[in-house]
Amino acid sequence: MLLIHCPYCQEERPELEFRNGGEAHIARSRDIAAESDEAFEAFFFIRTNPKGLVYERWRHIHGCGRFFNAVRDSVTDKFLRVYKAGEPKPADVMKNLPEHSAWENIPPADQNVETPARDRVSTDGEA
Amino acid sequence: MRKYSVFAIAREAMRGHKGWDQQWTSPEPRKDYDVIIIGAGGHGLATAYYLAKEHGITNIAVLEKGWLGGGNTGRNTTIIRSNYLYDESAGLYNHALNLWDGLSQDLNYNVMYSPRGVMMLAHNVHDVQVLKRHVHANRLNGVPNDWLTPEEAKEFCPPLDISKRARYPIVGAALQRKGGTARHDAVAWGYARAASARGVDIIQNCEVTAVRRSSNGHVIGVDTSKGFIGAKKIGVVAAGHTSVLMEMAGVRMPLESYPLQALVSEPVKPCFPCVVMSNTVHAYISQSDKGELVIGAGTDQYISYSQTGGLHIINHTLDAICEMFPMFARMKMLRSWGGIVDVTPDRSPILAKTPVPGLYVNCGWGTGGFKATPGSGHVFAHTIANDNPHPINAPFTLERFRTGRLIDEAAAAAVAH
Amino acid sequence: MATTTTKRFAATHRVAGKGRLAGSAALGFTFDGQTYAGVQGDTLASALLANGVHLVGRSFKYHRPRGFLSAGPEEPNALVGIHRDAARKTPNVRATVQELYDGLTAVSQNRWPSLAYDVGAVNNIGSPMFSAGFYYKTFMWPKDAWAKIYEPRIREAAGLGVAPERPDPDTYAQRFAHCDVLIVGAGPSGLAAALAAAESGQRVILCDEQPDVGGALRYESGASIEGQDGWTWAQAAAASLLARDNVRVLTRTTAFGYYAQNMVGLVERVTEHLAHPDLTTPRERLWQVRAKKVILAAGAIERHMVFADNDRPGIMLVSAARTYLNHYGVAVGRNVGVFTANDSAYPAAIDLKKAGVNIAAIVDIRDNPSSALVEEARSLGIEINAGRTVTGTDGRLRVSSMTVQAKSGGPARKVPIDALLMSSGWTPSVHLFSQSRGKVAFDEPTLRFLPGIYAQDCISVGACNGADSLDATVDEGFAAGEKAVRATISAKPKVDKGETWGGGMLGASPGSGPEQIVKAFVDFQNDVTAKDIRQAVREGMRSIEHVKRFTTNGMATDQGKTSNLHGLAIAAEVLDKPIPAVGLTTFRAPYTPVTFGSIVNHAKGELFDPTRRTPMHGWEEQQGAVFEDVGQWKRAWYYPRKGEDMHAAVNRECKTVRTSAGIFDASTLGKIEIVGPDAAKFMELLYTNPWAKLEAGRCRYGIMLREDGFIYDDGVVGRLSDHRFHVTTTTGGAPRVMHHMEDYLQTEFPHLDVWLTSITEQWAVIAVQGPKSRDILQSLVDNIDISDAAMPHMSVREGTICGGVPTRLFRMSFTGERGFEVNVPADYGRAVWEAIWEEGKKHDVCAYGTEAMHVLRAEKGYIIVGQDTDGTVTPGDAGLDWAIGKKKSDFVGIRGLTRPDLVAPGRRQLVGLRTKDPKTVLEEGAQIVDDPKQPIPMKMIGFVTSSYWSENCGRSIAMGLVEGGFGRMGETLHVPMPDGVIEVEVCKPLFFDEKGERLNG
Amino acid sequence: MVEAITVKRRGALDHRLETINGVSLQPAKPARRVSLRAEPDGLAPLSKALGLDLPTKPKTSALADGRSALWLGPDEWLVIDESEDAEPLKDLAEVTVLHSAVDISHRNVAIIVSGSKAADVINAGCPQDLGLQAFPVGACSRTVLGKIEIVLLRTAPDTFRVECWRSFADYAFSYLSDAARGV
Repeated sequence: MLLIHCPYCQEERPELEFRNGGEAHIARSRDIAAESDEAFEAFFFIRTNPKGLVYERWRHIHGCGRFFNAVRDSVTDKFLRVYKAGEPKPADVMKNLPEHSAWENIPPADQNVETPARDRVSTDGEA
Repeated sequence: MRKYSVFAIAREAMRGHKGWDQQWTSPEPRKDYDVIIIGAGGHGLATAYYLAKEHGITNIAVLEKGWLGGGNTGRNTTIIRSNYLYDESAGLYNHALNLWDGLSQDLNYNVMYSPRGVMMLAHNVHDVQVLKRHVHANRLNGVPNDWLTPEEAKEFCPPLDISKRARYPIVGAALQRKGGTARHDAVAWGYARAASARGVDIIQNCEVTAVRRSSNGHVIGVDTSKGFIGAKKIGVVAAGHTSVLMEMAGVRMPLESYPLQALVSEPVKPCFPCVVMSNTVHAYISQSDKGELVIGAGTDQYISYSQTGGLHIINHTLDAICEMFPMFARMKMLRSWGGIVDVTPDRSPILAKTPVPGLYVNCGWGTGGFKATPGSGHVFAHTIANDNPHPINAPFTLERFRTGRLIDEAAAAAVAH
Repeated sequence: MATTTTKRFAATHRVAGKGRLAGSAALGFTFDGQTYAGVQGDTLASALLANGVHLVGRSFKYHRPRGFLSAGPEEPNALVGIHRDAARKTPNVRATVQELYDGLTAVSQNRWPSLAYDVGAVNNIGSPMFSAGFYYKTFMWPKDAWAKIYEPRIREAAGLGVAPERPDPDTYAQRFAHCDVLIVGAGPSGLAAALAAAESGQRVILCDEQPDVGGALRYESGASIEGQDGWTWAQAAAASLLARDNVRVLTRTTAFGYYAQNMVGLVERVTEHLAHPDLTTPRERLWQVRAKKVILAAGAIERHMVFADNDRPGIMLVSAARTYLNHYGVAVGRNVGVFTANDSAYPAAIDLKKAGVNIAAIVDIRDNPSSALVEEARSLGIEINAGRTVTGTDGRLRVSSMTVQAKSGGPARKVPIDALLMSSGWTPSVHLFSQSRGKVAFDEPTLRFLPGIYAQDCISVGACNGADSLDATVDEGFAAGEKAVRATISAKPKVDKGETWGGGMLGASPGSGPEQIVKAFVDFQNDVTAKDIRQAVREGMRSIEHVKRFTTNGMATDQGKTSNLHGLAIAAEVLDKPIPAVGLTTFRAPYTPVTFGSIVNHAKGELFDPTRRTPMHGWEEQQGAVFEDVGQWKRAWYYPRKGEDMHAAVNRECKTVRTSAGIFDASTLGKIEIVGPDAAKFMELLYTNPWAKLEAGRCRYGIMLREDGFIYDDGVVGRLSDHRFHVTTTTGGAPRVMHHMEDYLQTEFPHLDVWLTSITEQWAVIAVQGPKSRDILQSLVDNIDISDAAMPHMSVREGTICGGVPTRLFRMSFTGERGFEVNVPADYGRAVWEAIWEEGKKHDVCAYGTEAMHVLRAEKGYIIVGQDTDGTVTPGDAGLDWAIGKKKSDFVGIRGLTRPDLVAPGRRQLVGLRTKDPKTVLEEGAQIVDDPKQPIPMKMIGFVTSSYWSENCGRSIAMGLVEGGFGRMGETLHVPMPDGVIEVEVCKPLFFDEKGERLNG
Repeated sequence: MVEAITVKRRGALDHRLETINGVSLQPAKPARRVSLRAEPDGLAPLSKALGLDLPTKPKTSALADGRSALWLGPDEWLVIDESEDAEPLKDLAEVTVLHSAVDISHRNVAIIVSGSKAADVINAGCPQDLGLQAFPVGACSRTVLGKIEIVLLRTAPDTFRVECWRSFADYAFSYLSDAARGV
């Protein structure tokens, strides 16, 4: 269960209170009736579905009820940024990340525990 | 290919099983191929096999970024059925079902196809309307699917609780007797062995990093972790990773990839004779040959490639299982895992040519791809070989999302795939 | 199964003065019907061993006799069934973990007729045939034989215990918990971490799967901390932690899963160790702990040696024998052999020797082992065979000898023994670390995988992080605890004396190499041998995942805790690749198996899913209503009177409504109050209909589409004032419609000044329908003029009823009759309903249920979204084009409606269907064809969406979606059923009061 | 006027009351409730009309002689008043500033959970951190309990008010009693 920072409640809340709203920043045309079939297909069906940074909508449906946007890494599921609905797509999400969250990778050294001196051949646990 | 048989085993037993050949070779890639299949899961390997067997194309490479059969093929709950509502779906899945029957002999590999019956439960008036609509449509499509009373259902599956105690009592069921299960690894390995024997190169640990196209737009090959590999035609059969690969060819897809979890219990003596699915209480369950209860959970609500999911999803699924089968509450979850399923807007697959000449795509199976493996590979091979779809997969185009000609089993039937 | 006897065996193998259970209460228990004695504090395993019992199970495939390998959760062999009563039977319980209680009843598994004489053991003789993956290569002829003959037999032979057959009567609980520091494992490092973290006053949770804290100190006789022996220190440390209110110490609690963002799943076994648990106390409790920081102090697990016939009862891990001796006071044998590749076997031999057990010999594959421990062993006169190996064992149901040989081969010597201890080294428990998505790294010199790159805010300390000595373990733990709370604490526990070990070997030991055809077990439970793994590689399995799946190595209930690394090493050897290049199989939750019930916890019985009842539910029950499930709601389906079946009741209800009146509970319909100056603008965008001109006090039937143009929901909407609408939705649609509206309001039309509030449950809704409806309400409304002139069809008024009860009174009809819907605040629903009922009785009204409601609306051709539409139907298809505002330039769905396929000819359209034989009632869902004689597969052109017997029409009526249906009026179509074809005529979906006069009749 | 009404009022939890493991569960009195929606900038007149300061800080509430206002969202408050003659809706009727006030007195039902283990009982189904630091007295939030939505208000260190929709009250009460048995 993810922990999601709600920009309106200004704290992290359990995923059970939220509903995902799919890809963000897909604007509905002001004159939708005039859209071409291709444009409508792109608007309603085509999705980026990236392996990496996902710009997505969430609604704090069992909390404040607000929709907001988040930037999440779809490989690690780490949230990099949340922002209110209507705010522009953040330019460089890798800059000034949210301050230390439970997802943060803290190198053992910073936790004042030495990694055993021997050099280790890194192996992916998910072989 | 050395034939498998009980006699072969006996012969090998004499010498400590040291004489078996490799089931498939692990060659280095050649410079170029007639066809490259991206993704060595069941669908991709089956495609290669039928290209070689039925279309005489053997200069094929199947590229796999991990190990063959390591994606959804090796992570699903192995349910096989074809009782779909629409003619298009029934045609596709029933084509597969007919191939399952006899696949072990065709591949000379025991895929353990076990037609133990797939039962879908109705818990209310709406379920009855929906399932009966299926039963009648299936009958006229030549897909036997019987309607059972609760008593008949319990007779077929004794663990069922048909009392009124249940929160959502069982009021009836649809049973496809030819539905059942198969051994997922054996399907991947059997196709790999048979394809390899026909000259197909299966290249594992070979990740595709780019799709190359000529000035006229036609595909010419792929860049991989093992270098450039040329190809006249490319078939993308990469399930959850389809969007990523198609993006490399400049094609944006109507797909979203979600984590899907499943779990097994500790092995117990035979206690569950068939496959049971309930859409209303959100659960499906069967028992494996090994004795484990195999239970499919739901998808998480967000896009993810992490192959992991939340505990609350498992939680929700086991609520349903123990509600339907309260005697299983003392059983233990032995192992849970996640896969990445690619879902289309109408929950039906895409098996088609693409706007890019020489590029073909087989994706969008959502949570239900395993059952289609032989049929999917068979018609996709036809599509690649002839640069034209087989009549069976002709409706499963990319264009349907523009025209609105969807094949929306979910909307029409609200039955879990 | 052996017959029960009452004879009590003496605890022949308890060693006086050893262990910590001296003076504990005596307990009786049975195993396979045989009665035994144990003591409080025993596990089932230690108690059986105290009675000299080693044979406890049979293996999965070959049904080989098996004993205890371990003294902990890694146990692959000693799985038993625990039977508390007929309903409380638990299969596959590890005897090494199950605490003993008085009267415990255990049975062995996977054997017939008995443990000692198991017919299944023929598999052992035939074992050369049953090589890895043999079943993929045979059982294929004839075609149907697999499912009919072979599979059932394989299934019978497979499986371990027997699944319970009765519903589980036990209860389970759950707790969401939050803490600053979660520490997994209460061994020395975990305790040290907890002591440090606790000082800060922050919230600390410390959990351990054992009944007591202490971890390896359970058997480490050499440890001394703060001047006390290790175990005593650990208990004191736990006591000091328990005394703090910022610390929670959970024993008998396994951390089984590490999920996203430091969510760790724990399962606490609350009553499994009790003889007579209080039935209201939960059996187990699931903890979902969200921790700011996690400290993993999970320890390490000892590996066995892989050699020929290393699986006989009596052959076990060194740490197990030592635990049984030093903690439980049980000697696992009287003449014990030892086979090791590292130092940790020596203290065990020394402890046993000092306890009076004869050590037949230590076989050490190292050429010149040298350490203080080795010397001490020598000085005690223990024979040490360095540079030698064990090439085999004898003994059918218990090991009787080991065969010792030089690694290079040569003369072999049989050494008689009654137990054999083995150790090939220690495997750090990186399971949870790996589950946290951390990347493990292979440490070449010590041949082990250790935590490498961290993915979450956690840290591994102690043995699971590769610390080999007790002081290193305590140091790491304490330091991590300090850092976790960002504080420096002075009182670090001082380690006076501790044991140190490392090293060892991976893979098959000398004498069980590729050249020998022997059964050297890697995975005991699944009967996977070294040669199975070599065969898998020879057959082309390159990835460790392939090897694992092909041989089933590591896939048993112990999930490879002792076997994974051996298997990996053997595969790597054959592949001639370094171990990390072959990879490590994925660690997945759960760490040890978790009871379904504890994951379900409270969500059973009435708490499986909420049951929603309307305010009038009680009255309906008293009237004998039969209810149907509609979503989570219970709705009155029909009200049978004495002697009536459903058919008769529904006929009567339908008739009554059209002759006098009926009252119907419509409370479950969704209701949304839309308030604000832009309310009408918002309605224009969310519904196809025009709303701007709808006057206050009037109602309109509205249709809502999804953006793709298909019908999403419908309902009657009343305009209470310029700025206030009362919207109704379908019962099932209420939540999603609300979400859908909020979505558009917040993200697409945020400029609109309007708010949405769900009022579904604020108002109880009583529909009064029929010619007498007005007469009935006339005398009840306080201050509303309900005459046709003042309140025409499709209008709404606010006022009071029944002497002051506020009401929103709708004049509307879902029956085609004159009708009203009385909305009153929910708590008054029942009283007002009863008042209407009393008044209605004067007019012979009836209460009618959802079935009659369905029939009545079908007689009028009113659709039910979700029954006559299915998510692929447009308003046009449903004959509702009139409800689309033609002048509107925008509403949700306006563009989807014009897509090529939605305007193409031949779409399925909703029509009426009259069976040629008026008595025949079609089946809902039945398919419609043009030509019934065509061969299968037939071309289906539509299906029946609604079908009923209509008493009012005196015939059956039906609606269906039919290709080009509007153009087929009068055509005869066919419905092929299993027992014959039914002829139907296509007609308008309107079967009663075609002119619609009765709305005001 | 409440007094004027002659017909019997029936609550969803009439006659349910339990004390288990020192935790008491009891239905709250009938109350007047208003779902109030407004733009944060127009709060002054609304606060004045209600006789309390509408809170603007997330997860907080305001209390003034028997009437409380719970912050549920940036533009949403739940006003609860248990006093007999209170008419919060009427109090708001004259306010002209842009807002929406909807009567939900009967939509919600409240259960008072009190006792030293009250937080543990609620945490059996509610995933929020109910430690006194994270969720102090006066804190309130819409959240979940098992499979339903609730509004939670901490009225004292050992006392919570659990609000849910009427038809979910049975479930909520049963869930809390089952949880109380399990702590």
